[in-house]
Amino acid sequence: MRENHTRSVEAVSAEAFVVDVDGFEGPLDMLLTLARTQKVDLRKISVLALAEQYLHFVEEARRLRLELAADYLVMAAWLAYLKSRLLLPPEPEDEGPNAEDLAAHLAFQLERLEAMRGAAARLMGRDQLGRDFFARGLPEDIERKKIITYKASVLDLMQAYAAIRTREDFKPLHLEERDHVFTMEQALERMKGLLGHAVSWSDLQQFLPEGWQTDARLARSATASSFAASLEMVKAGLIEIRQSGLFEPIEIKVKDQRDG
Amino acid sequence: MDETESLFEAPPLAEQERMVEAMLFASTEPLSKPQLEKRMPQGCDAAEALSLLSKRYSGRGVELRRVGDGWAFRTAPDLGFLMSHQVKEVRKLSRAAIETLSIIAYHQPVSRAEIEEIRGVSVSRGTLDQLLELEWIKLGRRRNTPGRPVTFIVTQIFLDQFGLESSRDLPGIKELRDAGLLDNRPPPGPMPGHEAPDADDQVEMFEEDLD
Amino acid sequence: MDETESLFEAPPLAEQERMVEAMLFASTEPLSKPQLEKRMPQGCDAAEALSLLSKRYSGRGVELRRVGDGWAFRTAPDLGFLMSHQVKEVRKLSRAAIETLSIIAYHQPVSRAEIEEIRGVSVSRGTLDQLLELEWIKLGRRRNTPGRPVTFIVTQIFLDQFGLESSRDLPGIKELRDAGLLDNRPPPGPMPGHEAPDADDQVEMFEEDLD
Repeated sequence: MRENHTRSVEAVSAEAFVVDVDGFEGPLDMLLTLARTQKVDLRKISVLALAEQYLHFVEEARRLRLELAADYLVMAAWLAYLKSRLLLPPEPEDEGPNAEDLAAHLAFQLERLEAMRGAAARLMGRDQLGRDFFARGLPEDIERKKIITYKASVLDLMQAYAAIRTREDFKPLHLEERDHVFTMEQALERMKGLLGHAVSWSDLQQFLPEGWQTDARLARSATASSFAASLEMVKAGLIEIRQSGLFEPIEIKVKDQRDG
Repeated sequence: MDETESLFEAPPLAEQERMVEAMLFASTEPLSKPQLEKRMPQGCDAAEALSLLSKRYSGRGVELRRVGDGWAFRTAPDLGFLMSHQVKEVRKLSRAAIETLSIIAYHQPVSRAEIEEIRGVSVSRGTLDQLLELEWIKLGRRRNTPGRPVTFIVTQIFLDQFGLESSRDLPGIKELRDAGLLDNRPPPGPMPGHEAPDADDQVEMFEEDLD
Repeated sequence: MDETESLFEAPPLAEQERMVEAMLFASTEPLSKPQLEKRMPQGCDAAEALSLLSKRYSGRGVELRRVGDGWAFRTAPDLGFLMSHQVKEVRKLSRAAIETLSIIAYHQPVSRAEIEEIRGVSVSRGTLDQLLELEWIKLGRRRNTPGRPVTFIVTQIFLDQFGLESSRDLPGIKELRDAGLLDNRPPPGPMPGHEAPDADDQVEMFEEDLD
């Protein structure tokens, strides 16, 4: 029996193991491949024979001066130890685990590794999403709608208003102020009616509407619009305008038609 | 029909319907009759399968719909609401919005230019739009001044929202002060020399303002 | 049932079935019962609707599948040939990755040291990264043993990928369990490739690149 194993290992190691050590995923994987050459149920495997197969492979590798990774050598040392323990009768003072238990665990590991390989193959052989079956190709996105409600209370309102009121130079609205502007249109209207009084040079101030000279703001507005209106009339050839110097009174007079 | 033809006999119609169902489901775009048939075994009639499928899905949560030359599954229109996830969110009005709203409430009818004059800063179109959208303000009469500016007034919805019977119910400045609102509110910007405004300062301030 | 309750009466079951149908059709990912119910009107029971729907689609071109906690419509696997043109080329997993994935699926939750003990070889960081990136595995709870190692478990995406209802449906899992091959059997003594997990190893796990 042993002779047969040794021979088969020699054949395999020469062709596969030594030449292609890179193809193995570690010593356990190599042991599993070696174990398969025993062509028995992994549960009935001879761990002793397997240890010999493995040790033979390591010797062969050494002979060919192949470098083996450290974990292969660790496994070899452990298997050599296991082999000696299995071959020699146990001594009463032996400490540590029973050799049979260690061998059984190794056999379990190999069986488990093989089982996981089988499971992996069956898993990968299943129908797969995106290859054999498919999800909806045109998913409809869920639209996220935000419903925003705004919150504000009377207190917020009052505080906001109070904040505005506390800001510098707040003035309550005086909408009526706008009625106290003397527009150019108004000035033009007024002055056209009064032109008869300006046959000689007359101060523009005399043409301001009644009551507008008293308030400075009103006077400014009326003066500006009356001056603008008089320029309009000069342009139209109705009157003449003059000023003797800076800040001197502006005077107007109806243009003498006979002069023209 | 001879022997060779029967070798390529089309699958039963029920099978063809399953095929069309799967293809339309998995497709990223609507598929036309020729597109469907190109992928089906020889001799299939997508039109028949589509008609069966259309009946099968009629009234269901998804329907078979014609889209241009093609066909596609689409959510039944009445279930569109399931495709949107509503998230409710309560937000506080921005300071610009609440200020603008308060000015409209206190001064209505008031034009945009007037609001700006009171706030001292311009009022963005967005702020007014937001208040209009909330239906808290609406357009009032145009003012009879040059340019005939539109004015804004508050709405009944606003009054309901704020629990007011009318905008005249809004507390006046004196009441605001009496309520301590004007005292407690920190000034909007740094006010030199007014680190701790006391009641007297505040009173003076508002009496001036009210002139 | 009193007046107020009837106000919130759930829609008829047939209507609920349509709703679930529409939501699952619209989604590429499985939706759980709570996810469905969150979008349905108050008082709906997605479980009943799902059961009706499952019957309705049984044997159709599109089937209702249970995927972990969720439900999804998927085309029937026998019709995959019709969609062959839309198969995307995926990166082939290495043997190490496939084995690691299987070990995680069958032994979950499982620590890295346990994976290494089963394979008899160290697991490279790249292998786990690839599986994590695919979202086929994720971190489970830390084990309550010295060093508190992290564990790995498979995800719903994994179940969906392989058409599994749950990890209990993994092929041959019962036989493997009955044979004791999924037992966590510690070695009787020191053995190569199995180091007692110590705290340092575990901490370094994600810091050290083992490639």
